[in-house]
Amino acid sequence: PRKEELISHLKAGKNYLRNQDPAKAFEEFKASLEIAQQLKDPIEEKKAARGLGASLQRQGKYREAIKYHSMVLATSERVGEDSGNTEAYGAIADCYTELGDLERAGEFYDKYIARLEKD
Amino acid sequence: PRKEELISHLKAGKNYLRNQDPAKAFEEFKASLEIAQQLKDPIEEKKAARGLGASLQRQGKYREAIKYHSMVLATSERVGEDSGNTEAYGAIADCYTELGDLERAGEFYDKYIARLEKD
Amino acid sequence: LETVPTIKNLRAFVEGIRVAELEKCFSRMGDDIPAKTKKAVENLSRGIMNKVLHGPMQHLRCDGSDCRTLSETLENMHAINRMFDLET
Amino acid sequence: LETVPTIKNLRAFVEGIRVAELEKCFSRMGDDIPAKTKKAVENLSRGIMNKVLHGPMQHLRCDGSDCRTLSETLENMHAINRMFDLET
Repeated sequence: PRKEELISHLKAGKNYLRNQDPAKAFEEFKASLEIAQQLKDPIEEKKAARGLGASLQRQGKYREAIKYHSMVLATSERVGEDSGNTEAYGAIADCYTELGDLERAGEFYDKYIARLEKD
Repeated sequence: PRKEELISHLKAGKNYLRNQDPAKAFEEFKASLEIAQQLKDPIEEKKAARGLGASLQRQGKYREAIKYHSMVLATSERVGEDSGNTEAYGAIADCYTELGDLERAGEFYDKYIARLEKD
Repeated sequence: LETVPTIKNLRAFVEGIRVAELEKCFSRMGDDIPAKTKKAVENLSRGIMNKVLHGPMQHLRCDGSDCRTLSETLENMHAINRMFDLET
Repeated sequence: LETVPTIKNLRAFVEGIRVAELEKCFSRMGDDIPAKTKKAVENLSRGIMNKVLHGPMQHLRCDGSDCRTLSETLENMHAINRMFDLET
């Protein structure tokens, strides 16, 4: 039941993103992140964090977006399961590019590129 | 029942292609082409013709392969339904490239490229 | 015309990726995949491949009227050969 | 470093194609797509995209030791910008 609630927030968030409403998407992903943390469900936690990052990017809030994308990496590290890391490296690099920090962007793109051939 | 036979020949042909046995694949596609023609089923006829073309290409028989890939185009023309044409244009062009006829290959690649953005 | 073999090689390269990923996908989906699903997934893989290839393929051809220069087309060819490691 | 924005733009371009084709695919598959199927199809779309991008992306970076020359990297960048129409 809690898990279902979590899933439905994630779905709603994705829909808002698709319909160009990143502010509402942010709220949905925020709610799903809280539930995922309570349930100690790292996979869903990463999905929520990725959604939060994407929502902030769409609003031009690149610094905050980096925080959430980095949370994906930290969660992967913690649980020893790296799904979502390729996308997170790419997204963080995109944010640094937008902020004009091409040096940092390049470092994250290198990590992203190194993972492209894996599954 | 005849249709099921047809489908199972197509499947077997694909498997032989995957397992690098184009000669056996050719026999299977040949059998499916005959049934498709008897059943007057243009969609399956095109799949069989495409398989025959691919089997011949793998054996280096590019001239014969062109005949079967062209059959896909002719069938499309006849029934007014153009599924498989993009792939057929590309495959014919590949064959002409192998035969060293780059002029002709270019013409078919142009038709192929013109269709890439469509569905 | 020098670019024609590159078109063939690029097509073959991307088709190889497409087929490999498609088989991986079907094996993950288990047995008894509905025909409709199978067809939709095949179309997806072709759709991505064709739309990604469209730009590069166009820029490897140079015969029409509103066309880029020959030297630019050759530069595109060299870059593609390098980037996709297509040297024959 | 000049090539960094091109990496971002190329990523965004291909991601746009991927998402559009994925939605088309799901809508063709109808309602009630099993979760396993959905995941396999998402992985397929990412797999194709990542493997196709790998070569070009590598050839847009030039910092390591065994690396292509700067001028070659810039040529790659110009070709990609042209071919995918990425000018910002």
